Amino acid sequence: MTDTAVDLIWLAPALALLGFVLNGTLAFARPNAKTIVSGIGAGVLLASFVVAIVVFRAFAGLHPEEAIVFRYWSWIPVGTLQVDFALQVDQLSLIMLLVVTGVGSLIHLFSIGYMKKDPGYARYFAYLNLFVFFMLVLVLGASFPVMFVGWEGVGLCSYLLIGFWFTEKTNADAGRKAFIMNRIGDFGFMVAMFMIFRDTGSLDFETVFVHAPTALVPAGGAVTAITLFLFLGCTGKSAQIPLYTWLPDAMAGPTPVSALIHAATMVTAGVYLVARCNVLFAMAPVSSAMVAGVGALTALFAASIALKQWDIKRVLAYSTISQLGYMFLGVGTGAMAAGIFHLTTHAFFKALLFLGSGSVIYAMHHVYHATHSHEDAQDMRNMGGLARYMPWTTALMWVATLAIAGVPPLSGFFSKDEILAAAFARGTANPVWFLFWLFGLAAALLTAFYMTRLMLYTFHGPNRTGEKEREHLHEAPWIMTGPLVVLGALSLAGGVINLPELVSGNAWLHHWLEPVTRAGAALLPETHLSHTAEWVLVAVAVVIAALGIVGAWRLLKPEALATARQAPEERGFARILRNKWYVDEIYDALIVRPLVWLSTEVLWKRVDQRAIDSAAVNGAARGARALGWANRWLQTGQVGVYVAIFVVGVLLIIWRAVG
Amino acid sequence: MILTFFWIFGVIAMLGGLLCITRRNPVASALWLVVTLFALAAMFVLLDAQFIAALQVLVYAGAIMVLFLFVIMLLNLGRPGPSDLKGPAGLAIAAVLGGLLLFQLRVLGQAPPPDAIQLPAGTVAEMQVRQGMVGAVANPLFEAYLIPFEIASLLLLAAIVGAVVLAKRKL
Amino acid sequence: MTLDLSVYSELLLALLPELVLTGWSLVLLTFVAWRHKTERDLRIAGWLTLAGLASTAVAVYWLWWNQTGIEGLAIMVAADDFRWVADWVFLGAAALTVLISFFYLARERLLVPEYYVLLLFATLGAMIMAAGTDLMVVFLGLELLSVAVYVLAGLDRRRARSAEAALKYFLLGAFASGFLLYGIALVYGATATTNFTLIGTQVGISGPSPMLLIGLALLIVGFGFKVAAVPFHMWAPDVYDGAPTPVTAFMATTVKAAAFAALFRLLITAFSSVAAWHDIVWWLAVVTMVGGNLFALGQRSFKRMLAYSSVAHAGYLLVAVTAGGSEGTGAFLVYAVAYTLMSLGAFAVLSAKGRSGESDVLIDDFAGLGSKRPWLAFAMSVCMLSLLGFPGTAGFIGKWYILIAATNADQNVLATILVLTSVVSAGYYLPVIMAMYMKPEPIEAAHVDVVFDRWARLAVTTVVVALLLFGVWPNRLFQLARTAGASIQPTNTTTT
Amino acid sequence: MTYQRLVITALLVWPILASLIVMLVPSRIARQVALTASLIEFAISVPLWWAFVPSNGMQFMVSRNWITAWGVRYMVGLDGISLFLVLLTTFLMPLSVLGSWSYITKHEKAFYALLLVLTTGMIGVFVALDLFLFYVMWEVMLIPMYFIIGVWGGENRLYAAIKFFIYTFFGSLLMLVAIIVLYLHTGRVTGVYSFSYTHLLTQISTLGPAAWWLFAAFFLAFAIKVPLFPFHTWLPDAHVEAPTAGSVILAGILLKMGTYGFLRFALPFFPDVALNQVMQFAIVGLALIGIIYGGLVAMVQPDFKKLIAYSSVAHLGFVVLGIWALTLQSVQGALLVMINHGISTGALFFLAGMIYERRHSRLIAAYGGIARVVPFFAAILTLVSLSSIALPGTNGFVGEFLVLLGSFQTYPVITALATTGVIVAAAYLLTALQRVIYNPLTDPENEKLPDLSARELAVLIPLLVCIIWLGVYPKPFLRRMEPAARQLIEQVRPGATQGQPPFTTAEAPEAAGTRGGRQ
Amino acid sequence: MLLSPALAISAVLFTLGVAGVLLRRNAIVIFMCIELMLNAVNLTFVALAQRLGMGGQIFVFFVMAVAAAEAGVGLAIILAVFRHKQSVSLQNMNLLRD
Repeated sequence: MTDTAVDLIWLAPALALLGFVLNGTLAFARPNAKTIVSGIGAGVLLASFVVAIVVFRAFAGLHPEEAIVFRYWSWIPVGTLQVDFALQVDQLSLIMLLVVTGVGSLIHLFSIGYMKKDPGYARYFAYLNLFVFFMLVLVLGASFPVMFVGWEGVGLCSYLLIGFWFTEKTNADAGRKAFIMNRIGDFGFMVAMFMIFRDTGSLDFETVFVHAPTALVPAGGAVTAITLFLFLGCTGKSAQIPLYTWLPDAMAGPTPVSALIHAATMVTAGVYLVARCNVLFAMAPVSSAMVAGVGALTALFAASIALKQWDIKRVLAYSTISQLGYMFLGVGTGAMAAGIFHLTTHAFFKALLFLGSGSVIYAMHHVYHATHSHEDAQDMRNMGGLARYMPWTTALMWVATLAIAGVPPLSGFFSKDEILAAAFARGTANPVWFLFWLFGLAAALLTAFYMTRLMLYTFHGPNRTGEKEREHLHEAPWIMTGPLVVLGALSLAGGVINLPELVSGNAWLHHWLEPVTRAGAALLPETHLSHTAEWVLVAVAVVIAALGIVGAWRLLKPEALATARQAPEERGFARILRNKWYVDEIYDALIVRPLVWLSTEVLWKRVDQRAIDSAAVNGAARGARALGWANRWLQTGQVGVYVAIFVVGVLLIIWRAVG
Repeated sequence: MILTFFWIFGVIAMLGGLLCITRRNPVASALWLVVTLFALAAMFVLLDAQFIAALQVLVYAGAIMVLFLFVIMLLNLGRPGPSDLKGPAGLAIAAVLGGLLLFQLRVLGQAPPPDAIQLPAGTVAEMQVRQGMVGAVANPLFEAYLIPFEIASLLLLAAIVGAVVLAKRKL
Repeated sequence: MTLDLSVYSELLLALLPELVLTGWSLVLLTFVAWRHKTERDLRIAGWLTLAGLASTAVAVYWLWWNQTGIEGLAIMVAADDFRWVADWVFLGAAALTVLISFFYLARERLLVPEYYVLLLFATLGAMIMAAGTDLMVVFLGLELLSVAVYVLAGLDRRRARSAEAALKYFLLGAFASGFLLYGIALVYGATATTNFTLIGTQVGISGPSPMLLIGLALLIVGFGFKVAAVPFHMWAPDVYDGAPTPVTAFMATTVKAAAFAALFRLLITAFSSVAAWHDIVWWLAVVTMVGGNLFALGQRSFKRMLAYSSVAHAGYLLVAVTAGGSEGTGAFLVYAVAYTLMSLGAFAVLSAKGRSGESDVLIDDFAGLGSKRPWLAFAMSVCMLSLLGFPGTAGFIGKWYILIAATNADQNVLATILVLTSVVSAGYYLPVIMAMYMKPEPIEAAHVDVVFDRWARLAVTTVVVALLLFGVWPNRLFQLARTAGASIQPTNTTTT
Repeated sequence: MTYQRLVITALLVWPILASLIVMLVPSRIARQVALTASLIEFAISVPLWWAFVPSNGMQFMVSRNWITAWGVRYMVGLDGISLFLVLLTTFLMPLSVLGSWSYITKHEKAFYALLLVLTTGMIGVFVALDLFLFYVMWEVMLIPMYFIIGVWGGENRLYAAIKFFIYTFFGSLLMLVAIIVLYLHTGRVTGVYSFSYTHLLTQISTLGPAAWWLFAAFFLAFAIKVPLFPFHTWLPDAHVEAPTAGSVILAGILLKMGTYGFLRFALPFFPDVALNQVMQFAIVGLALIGIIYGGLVAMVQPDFKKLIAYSSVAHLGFVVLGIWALTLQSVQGALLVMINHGISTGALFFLAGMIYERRHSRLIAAYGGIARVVPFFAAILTLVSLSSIALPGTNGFVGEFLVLLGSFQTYPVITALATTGVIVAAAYLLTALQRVIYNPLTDPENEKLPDLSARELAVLIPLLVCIIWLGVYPKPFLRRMEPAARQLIEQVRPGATQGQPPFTTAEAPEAAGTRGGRQ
Repeated sequence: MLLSPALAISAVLFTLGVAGVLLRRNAIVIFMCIELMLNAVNLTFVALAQRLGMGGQIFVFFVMAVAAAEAGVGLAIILAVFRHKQSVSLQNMNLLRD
């Protein structure tokens, strides 16, 4: 107990849980009480956010150097394994807390408008509240198992929300795919936990991180394995190569869900985990390089796919994967603060982008609903020129686009630049990082390009919705636009929380996180970049971003675009990109189908039914019965046969007796 | 001399047995069996069992075999039945199994009882001289073997009852 | 009370049960000769039989109570606990057979009161076999038993099947007797005696000669035939099938138990120092268990299935024989009690179900009995489970005892084969239960003709109660079996 | 003290009495009587929760002479291992009765009576401390189950029933021989012939090479019951054909008898064999195969009950893994998985039965999209499925986590491979879930399905409560089973729990939020 | 002196009896073959009795009694069967079989 407002930390998840319970009950009892549902749903989140702010202020006032752990009850106490249900308040978890509750609140508000007409309204908010609860458990948990509760819990909510409109098979499939791919990652997380427990005898963050440097050999096999397994967990949750394919499919869920779960919060859990375990990763250079390398590769790879996607949300999804790659590049490099910084700014601008696209989709749906058209409301080829009808959305989306493209002085510029700079700096110690840096740079170019492409096709050029539909196009209601504005402001100015010293900022976030990252940072090689070098890097980044934007503006011709229905098939490389490098197909052919075939044809039908059941079990029974039946050949009723066998018996017995 | 006679009767008995089991006609079989029984009776005499030999002739050859013949005649089976003898397969089986059995029993002719339990030669003959031929059998029968004797009587009674039950006209 | 058998009065005392039973059978015979026309005569004959059995049981009990023993050498007969317990088993089996015969004979119109006379003679033969300590006595007892049972099997001579059964049984039985007799002759030749104890002594002195071994082998063949051990079992299914069901029940229980009783006494007292028979009986037991169980598995006819099952149980009892010693003998007695009860129970229910010899009753013909005749089905289930050796029934206790005896004699392999073949037996006992409870009756009136009079009901009730009682509370039975088992001892060869 | 003395006997005798009562009352009230009886049984068992003193080892002992000739005794008792299995049994029985309420439409009296007899058999197995008694109980429970499957089962019930019976019978009879050999061996060495568990334990070290065969016999009996691959093929048939209550009990309790046997007998009796390198890896390998194989085969099952059946193979694989790893965590985890599996899989079978009653199809393909029609059903099915795939916060997680965590200390590679079982679990159960309650509603027959009734909710809600309770606050369970688990491990591998602080001294703050950590 | 030949002859006779049972189908003839076996045993007994005392001869006496009893019962059974089948050939005894 600290006897300060920090003690109220339990309220944050508890409120979200309360929201889930109430909304869950309402979902059964009064599915149509939308006012109460939205009141509860958004209310608990806002209240959580308030709690978060209060706790943050109180915590900041205490200036603690170590985490404050609240142990509520003993959860799994077995011998040396003592897992308490405990929450941990420290600098890192507070940042996450603020992001989750803050962005979460905005998205809840947006959802009130977006989901207004949905019959599953109460269920939706129940799930959303539950998600926030688990997310808070994830970020606040004071031990690996408690974090794992949140870790899997958010996966569950993601599953439920992706498949929210479950009567479409593709949606339900996408949800399942997300869960199973996450489970692959969770497998890594679990194995990592087992190894951590074996080597350090505990699973509490505090104990583990304190003991790790002594209990584990730096750069040894154990710590490398632990961190690699942890990172496997991250690749699942944060959609990195090779487990990223679920995220684009996850766009099947309602758009606010994509904004909250699949952009701003849940998918960043992996980054959070690496940051949380910075000590372990710092001790395992191979793993760190792996993290950074996979991050950089993913950043580039996903960006390349985003170039040729037509579904507005899919572009954003690949963009998210790509940006997450940046974050991993950052934390893998050891620049924990930079990673978290990018996580935060990304939460702002990507949430904004998703919600903006949500506005667009909402509008398009509205249009198609009004005209009973069955066109795809998310295909950019059906949009175009929306700026005229949706000025607010367009403007805010541009802010976000510039932010993600890394145009100074928007938030994304600072965070991305910091990561790239850190990678470059690490490159001076270990040249492989230069490669990662180059990847990052290339990805930045592509990012600027595909985002401009998205804006261009969606909001500019001629309108392709059709004559009849056009008149129904208009801006979304204020309850939706409002949160956009707030996010726009944050995207614009989010950079202030960590202005680099280069521009005479105080790098607040960097210092704030120091108590958490210090231990890890101490283990990393010292790297230093001269101011000149930094300025050069900044210049390169800016040029790259500009190149991307301008390039897209010049190269792409929205006027020439045909609607989705009429569009011709892509050819050549474009086709490969359009089909996402055929990764899904490859997975399907290499893993899913063989496994199903193995299970059905070999294991079930051959091994189980034929070999074990038919041959061994029933075969034995049948064999015994057949022997019994075979007796018929002897038991013919003919005394002669009986006598003959009798005499044979006599002969045998005499033979045995005399020997 | 005795041995020669013994062998002569033995060969007769064996020949009779062989013919008994190979004659198609049941009556012929029965009569060959009677030959064997007589030969056996003769051997019994040579083995100092004159009373048993007499019984053999009276009971076996006289009563039991007559009963057999009587039934054969009653059932009008006095001519070769079409399927009385089994075919070559049956013959082969019988020959093989019989041969094997004989092969296994061959040791009997070579391994007499241990000397320790054998009475001095001629003891039985001498006892018969002392107690009379019938007495030598009758004395133990009514003393040491009283119980079996009584059981035998019950056995015969049971057989009579059984034969009556099976043969009586109506149930 | 110790008897000197060379004194006539004491000899008579030792033979008191047999004499009582003989007396009763003569009384019965007289009665039958005088009254043999009506069903009522038949019933009276039955009651007289029961009375005879009861008084014999009392006589047995009296001797038992007085702890009768024999002074010196047991010439011709023994007087020990083993005999008394075995006698009770035979008498009980015979009494239960009589109880189920009342309605059966009436239903099948078998107005043959001589049936009871023959039953008494057969029981007498069995008792003589259990008592005999001389091959001569055992042989004559066996023949008495056999002759009576040959006739009983063919009793229903209006049916060709019954007559055929009698013929097969008779021919093969006589054939087997020939081997038994030859065996006796050879043993006599090797030891100069037919008395068990003297044989034991002589064998202990001179050791096994080829003649003795062949004789022993042929003795085992003879007994193996009577107990229906594979490969001498082949008469059993046919004869059981053709004989009237109460007779089958009697054959499966008393005849088998008597042969085993004699075999036990013979092997333990006379041949305990001959190792060869262990090997022979071991193989016989294995083949019998495996064969009996497998062959039963192929049966659809209930009666034939029970016949093969009785073969299998003979195999289990042969395990007890192999185990030998007082444990094996005790196990044999307990199992004999259990087996007698459960086998009789099963045949009794079958006789209620069937018509004209029950040969056509398939296992599936019991379909739906569970709902139409629940008590009958319950009784049958208990019998089946007991035959299977299921806990809670006497069959289980018996099997457990045999297993203990076998394991105690370090016959672990045999014990394992026993339990494995028991698993096979589940494949044919369970379908009976399955048919009764889990299959619907083929037609509505499938079970209307299932009749049982009160005496048969009494018999079945007794069987079921006893099976369950011994299954849960076998202490008393064990005491009897243990003391009885200990009462036959191997001949001490060192003293002479 | 009277309670202590009488409780187990009461638990064993009352169901038998009650079954007689059920047979005597009219058919139409049979189920009410049975429900009351099973609730009474539960009520008798509930005070055990408090009366049980974890540190006291075996308690509530009763020992009476039974078959004096063989030294068989009626000896029963409970420790931290059997306590929960007994409680699970008494807890599931009323639910099973209630769950059969409308499912069983013929011969109700017999059905409920058999259910009660079954209760005695199952509890008997868990409390028996005399191997004769144990064996008797082990077999006795076969018959009621045989009837339950065979009389009230599905189309292929006869085959399933006899397969179930013979499979189990096969294993148990070999165990019977082993028991007797053990008994005679101990008797010969000590001169005291007794089937008492503790007595037999004294001479295990003198067994010599015979231990291998004895172990094999015990192992086979239990492995079939568990069921361990490749002895599992009776399970899908039995599960699929059994009526709801039968499946629930089969999965919930009967399978646990196998793992209980491992814990109670196979390991303590033959530690040297069980811990022999080759043997160890063979068994743990089988458990691993069970986990993966069961999951993969479950994944492609068209029949929902069969899917659950194969999932049981996988779950029980975890239990065996945990038991053989012999760490405090893994053994306690295995015990928890045993309980959890009873609850979760029990609930799954209840749900499968409920939907079957409505639609008369067990095929997954017959459904689809029914979440909208039957929301309660869908919600509960989802929750139970999540518990079954071990989502943290549900009971399933705690058990599996402990098993894997503990086993990892002993067999890192195998455990890591076994952990992939959680992926497979998600794959099969979520696929099935999707195909049942999600996806488009295509079959018009599914449009009018009634949602769960109050009675059905009454069956499921206690299970749901347990799912959450055990998931969030398993400590009361862990506390009670810890000393027993520790003792068992020490028996098999002395010194294995050294360094694991006993429960009582462990730092374990109780009340929520009242104590914070250090600042 | 005569013992060995007697035992050998008796073994041959016994075998002949067994072979006869194997060879024949007529129930009566088979029964006669069994009688042949019994007589072979009798020969053994008598031959042994010469060396081992009267027990063997007594046994032969009982064997004859048994043979007579069996003959009575057996022939009655054969008659009963004949009534049904008009045959005593065992080939026709096929009502009872698996």
